Amino acid sequence: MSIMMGGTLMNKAGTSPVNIDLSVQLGPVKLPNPITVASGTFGYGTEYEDYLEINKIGAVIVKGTTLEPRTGNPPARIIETPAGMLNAIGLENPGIEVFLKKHLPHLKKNNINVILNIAGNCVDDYKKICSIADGHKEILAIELNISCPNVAKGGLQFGTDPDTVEQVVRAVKGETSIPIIPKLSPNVTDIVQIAEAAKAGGADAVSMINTLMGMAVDIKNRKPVLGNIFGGLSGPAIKPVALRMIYQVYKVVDIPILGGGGIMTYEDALEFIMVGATAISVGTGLFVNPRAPQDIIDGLSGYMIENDIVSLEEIRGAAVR
Amino acid sequence: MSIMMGGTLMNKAGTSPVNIDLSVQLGPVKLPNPITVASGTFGYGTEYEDYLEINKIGAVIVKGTTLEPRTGNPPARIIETPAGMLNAIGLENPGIEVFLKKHLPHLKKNNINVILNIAGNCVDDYKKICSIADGHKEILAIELNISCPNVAKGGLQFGTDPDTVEQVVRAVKGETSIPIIPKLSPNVTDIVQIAEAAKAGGADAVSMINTLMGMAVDIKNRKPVLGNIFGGLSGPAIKPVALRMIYQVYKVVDIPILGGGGIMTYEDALEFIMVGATAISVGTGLFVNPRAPQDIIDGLSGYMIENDIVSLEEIRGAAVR
Amino acid sequence: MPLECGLVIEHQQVSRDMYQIEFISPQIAALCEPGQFVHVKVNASNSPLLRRPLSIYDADKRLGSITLLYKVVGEGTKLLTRIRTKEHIDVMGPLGRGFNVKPPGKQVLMIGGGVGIAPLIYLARVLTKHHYEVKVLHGADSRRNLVTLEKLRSIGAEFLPATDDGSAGHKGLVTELLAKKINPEEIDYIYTCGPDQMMAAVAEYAFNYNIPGQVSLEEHMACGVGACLGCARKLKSTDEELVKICKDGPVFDIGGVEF
Amino acid sequence: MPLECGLVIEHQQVSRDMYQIEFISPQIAALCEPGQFVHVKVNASNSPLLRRPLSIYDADKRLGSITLLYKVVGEGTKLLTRIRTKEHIDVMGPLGRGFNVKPPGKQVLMIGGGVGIAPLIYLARVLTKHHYEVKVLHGADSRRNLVTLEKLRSIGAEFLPATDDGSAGHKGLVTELLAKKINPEEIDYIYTCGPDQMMAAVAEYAFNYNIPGQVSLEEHMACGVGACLGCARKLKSTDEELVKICKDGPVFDIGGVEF
Ligand SMILES: Cc1cc2nc3c(=O)[nH]c(=O)nc-3n(C[C@H](O)[C@H](O)[C@H](O)COP(=O)(O)OP(=O)(O)OC[C@H]3O[C@@H](n4cnc5c(N)ncnc54)[C@H](O)[C@@H]3O)c2cc1C
Ligand SMILES: Cc1cc2nc3c(=O)[nH]c(=O)nc-3n(C[C@H](O)[C@H](O)[C@H](O)COP(=O)(O)OP(=O)(O)OC[C@H]3O[C@@H](n4cnc5c(N)ncnc54)[C@H](O)[C@@H]3O)c2cc1C
Ligand SMILES: Cc1cc2nc3c(=O)[nH]c(=O)nc-3n(C[C@H](O)[C@H](O)[C@H](O)COP(=O)(O)O)c2cc1C
Ligand SMILES: Cc1cc2nc3c(=O)[nH]c(=O)nc-3n(C[C@H](O)[C@H](O)[C@H](O)COP(=O)(O)O)c2cc1C
Ligand code: FES
Ligand code: FES
Repeated sequence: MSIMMGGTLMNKAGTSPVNIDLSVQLGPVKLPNPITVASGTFGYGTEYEDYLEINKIGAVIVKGTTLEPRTGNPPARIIETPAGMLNAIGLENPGIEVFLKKHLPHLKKNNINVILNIAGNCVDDYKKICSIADGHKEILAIELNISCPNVAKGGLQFGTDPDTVEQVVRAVKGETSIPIIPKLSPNVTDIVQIAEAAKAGGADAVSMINTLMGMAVDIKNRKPVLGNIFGGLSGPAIKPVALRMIYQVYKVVDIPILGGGGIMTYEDALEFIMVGATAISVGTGLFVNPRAPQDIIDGLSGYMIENDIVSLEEIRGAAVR
Repeated sequence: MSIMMGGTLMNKAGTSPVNIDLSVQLGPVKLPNPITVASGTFGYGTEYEDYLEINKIGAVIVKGTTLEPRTGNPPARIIETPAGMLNAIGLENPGIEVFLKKHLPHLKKNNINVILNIAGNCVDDYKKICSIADGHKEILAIELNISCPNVAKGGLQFGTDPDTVEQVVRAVKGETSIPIIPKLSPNVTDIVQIAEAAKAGGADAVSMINTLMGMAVDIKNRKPVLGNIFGGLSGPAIKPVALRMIYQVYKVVDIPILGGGGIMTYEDALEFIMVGATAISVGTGLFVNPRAPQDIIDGLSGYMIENDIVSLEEIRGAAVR
Repeated sequence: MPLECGLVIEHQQVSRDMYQIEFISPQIAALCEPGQFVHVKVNASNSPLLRRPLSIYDADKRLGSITLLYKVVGEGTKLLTRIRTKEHIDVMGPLGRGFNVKPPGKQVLMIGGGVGIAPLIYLARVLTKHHYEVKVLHGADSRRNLVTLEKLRSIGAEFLPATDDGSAGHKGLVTELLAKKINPEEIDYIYTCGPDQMMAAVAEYAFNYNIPGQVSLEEHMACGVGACLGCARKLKSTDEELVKICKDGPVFDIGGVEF
Repeated sequence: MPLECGLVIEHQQVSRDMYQIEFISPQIAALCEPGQFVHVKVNASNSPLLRRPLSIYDADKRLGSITLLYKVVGEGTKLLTRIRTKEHIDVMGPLGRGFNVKPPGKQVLMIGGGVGIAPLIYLARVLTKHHYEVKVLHGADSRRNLVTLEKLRSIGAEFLPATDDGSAGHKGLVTELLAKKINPEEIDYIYTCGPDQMMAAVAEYAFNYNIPGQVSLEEHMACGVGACLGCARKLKSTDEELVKICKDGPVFDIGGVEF
């Protein structure tokens, strides 16, 4: 780590520190730092107010929002697994109108960078939500959840077929000038093909990865633990898969990547940046350490100072060959 | 757990215990108990002789064997990950001829149930190995590794495309009367489709899951940790994914399943049986507890006695609805 | 709510599988109310990953300390036993909505099942201080697990145990004890925490005798702060939307819960 | 090789980040030889998952005990520090092929870098017992980490330290000490264990003066018994096939290793 000397951080050589710049450019979206909080793990930003200065986070990706309100799946909705957890929340949310009227103004009042995450049952849903959201320039970008494994209709279908991915991205691009970031499902044979389709459809960046589809069995009752049977696996357990997929996409597809999956520490964040992520997201990690986003920002800053790195551009994709 | 009373295990009610039968019928293959050790984690059976009575294990699935000897991938070949590990051994093995001449006789002398695991670069390789192995009636079954993610040629291609899966299975069925168990890759969009293809090709059972493809980054050196860049993720981390895929296949495809992925304890084994596995395999679990196969056999026996279960048939698939 | 590294000043085994841990956590102690819980990281590793919710068993606002009473049931609680005095424990809290500490009337009844007794102890302390008459019924498997006796005595609450094996108090269910020993006329308010089955019986009792009260519920949790929507449960009152135990509870009106 | 639950009889911090742990493990102690290692499960949870290889630092065959000397470098070794005396430690071993305990000649030199000194101590004990004259050079960052001094004294080996900060012995690299203080004519056999760079220098020295010897190598391990083929490394001798450190080593001929 970097050394504190008379109040200033010093680099390894002990010479005067560089002026680090944590800001990143995720396609058309400029973020003050690369740390975002993942959709569905941070509510609408108020729940963690006691633990974080939320406007210091690169961006808050709000929970998955649909056209109409949804009540979500029956319990049990979560279960811990080795170094991870399964969730089957089922997109419980108040709908896009309530979000825009109630939550967005609160977020903006507090100077929070907002990325809206949306989900739908069909292309038309996505289009409608985007056209409703359009004009709200306070929304930095729209993350398109085409990969939620929990909803019977929509969900997996969109994220696993390249043609549909291209089609839905193109459709929403026609509805709004807000940058579009499709969130890719890892439950596919060829992630590169999907990323290429997203790009072809006009995506401004891609977000990856969403959860791996999994399940757990309650051996006492001899039935699935989750009310929904299947759930999404997140947390450190999936980090190796996330890194691999980002590596594959970064190597071949020329599109900025918002990377995540199991990030807990700044060292994890560095792994993601070195395989090509421009920004990163913390999800499950928040449940363990609600201060993780700030800790990661601080850790990255220290790392950059210590290693004389001015901009993360210098190490982005460094491990990809 | 069951209670010991005067030397006999008792069931919950304290009445006299049932006569449990651990044997299972994996398609045409009868095993004395459902516990196997996974390919590549148990060598050719000699390495664990100090820890286990190896002929008590349902079957030993020997390490991946190819037509010609292979030296495998450059180091580093393994790295620990949260609740799992990545391996990129690259199928180091002495080739089928040496296996048949040197290892098989030793295994049979010790009354060990042997399942041969094979891998190839092309359909022809698989055919040749099978025709060489044919006639060796000591081989209970051949597990067809069509899912190894570590070898540039062969590997992923076979396991991810349904047509190729069907073709390779049909091809090897023509070469040998030894039962064929294709080992499915989890790195696919639709595992059910692959299992159906395997069945259509004439598979006697399917083995699932092989490792998830993943990677890790050495942030000090800014490069991938593994010499092969990508490796296979195994261990408890992947258990939720394995259970989900087995559930999906069991529900739809009428074929016996040899299940595995992250099994460490008999409780884990029960989860796999309850989503439909006929037999199960322990791989990475061995590295943590070399006595795991015996511990699982004992645990299952105790569970059956305690719950008045005569045959595992009674709970197989119990959680699938 | 604070996230604190509490200095452990006492950690002892109080019965075969129950432990009591006290740590200095001035911010949490200053804010906490009976019925609230803390969210505890039991170890520094990735497995088990999630925090564990544990009720505030007692709090000393002067000293700035929190005490928890927990039962070892799985890997997480087992690992928790390994934290030693003078080490630190990573806790978030106080979380959730606690009990009504200004119940109507004067005479309150608390019914705890197993380790469900935990949140009732701090509640009993606060209510006796506010001059309520507190009766506590506690159901346990055996006398060894009636670990709160001393505390309740010092608090000045009346204590009536029931044990499965009859080693202390009534032999049998605590709800039988309730039916046998308690005059519903003399009870103004009921609090209960324990297994769902027991709470269901208590809720029925409260309904039959028209006594108001509260229950404390449990559900698996991830965030503990209402962000993940994981700890959902259906109440009678809510039409569709599920309540979140961590944020809307864990304490709910006794009449509103579906068991 | 046995899998034992060893009773820990001593576990102490011997410097800022070095610990020494002794446990009763009669089966392993009965079989072990210098240079072999044990494979240790540092915790009961799934993370960290794999065992950790640690050299046998000392063994008392009469008492049936094994002693390890380890440096805290990551999560696993950190968790290991939490095992207390009277608790048990889950170990497999002894594993691997140890040092040649019948080297030619009479005068042997051991060169350890950092915690690489560990396997050399038990070796020194055995060789002095067999009447070899043993000289041990140890390179450490500072005097605090020269933790084997007492043991070597009691064993009767000559000890020459080098420290980065000059707080004891030669200030600088242990390989400088080697060049300065050792007369190669007087050395019949060399053993070395430590960072690759150091061992590479020692191997060059051995080559230049034509002294036979052995090195102990490290590689990440999963099984520890030769089953997973994970701990592979290329030697000069092997054309194509890679050796497995856990089974073919960890000790190899000093001339055969590619650094
Ligand atoms: C608001 C609240 C207050 C609680 N107060 C106490 C208390 O004061 N004393 C006490 O002993 N126990 C209390 N519990 C229960 C306690 O949280 C569980 O016993 C504990 O989480 C079990 O963890 P484990 O790792 O030992 O068990 P495991 O079964 O291995 O845990 C696996 C997962 O299930 C969750 N889990 C298991 N049982 C429960 C449960 N009953 N409730 C919620 N999550 C569970 C764990 O948190 C973990 O995520 C409380 C639960 C809640 C929700
Ligand atoms: C044969 C052999 C003997 C050893 N003897 C000793 C000894 O006596 N004393 C001692 O302090 N250390 C010894 N080591 C090194 C020791 O195994 C590692 O320091 C330890 O595994 C680190 O674990 P960790 O969880 O603290 O570190 P982490 O870096 O968190 O471990 C992550 C993973 O990398 C592996 N790993 C990390 N460093 C090494 C390493 N140097 N060698 C092998 N695997 C590593 C771990 O086992 C684990 O799988 C020996 C290694 C080998 C191969
Ligand atoms: C409780 C929970 C709820 C989630 N809800 C959503 C959601 O509504 N929309 C979405 O796109 N992703 C959702 N996710 C996925 C996360 O945003 C993230 O992509 C995933 O958890 C992997 O990152 P992590 O390992 O850091 O959590 C959810 C994840 C969790 C754990
Ligand atoms: C070190 C190692 C080597 C492996 N080699 C092979 C192999 O040669 N052929 C094969 O089909 N699977 C191989 N596998 C995959 C395992 O057989 C098993 O399918 C996988 O590890 C998942 O199970 P587990 O979590 O119990 O280990 C290997 C796994 C490991 C960890
Ligand atoms: S635990 Fe996350 S909402 Fe309750
Ligand atoms: S660690 Fe498995 S072969 Fe060496």
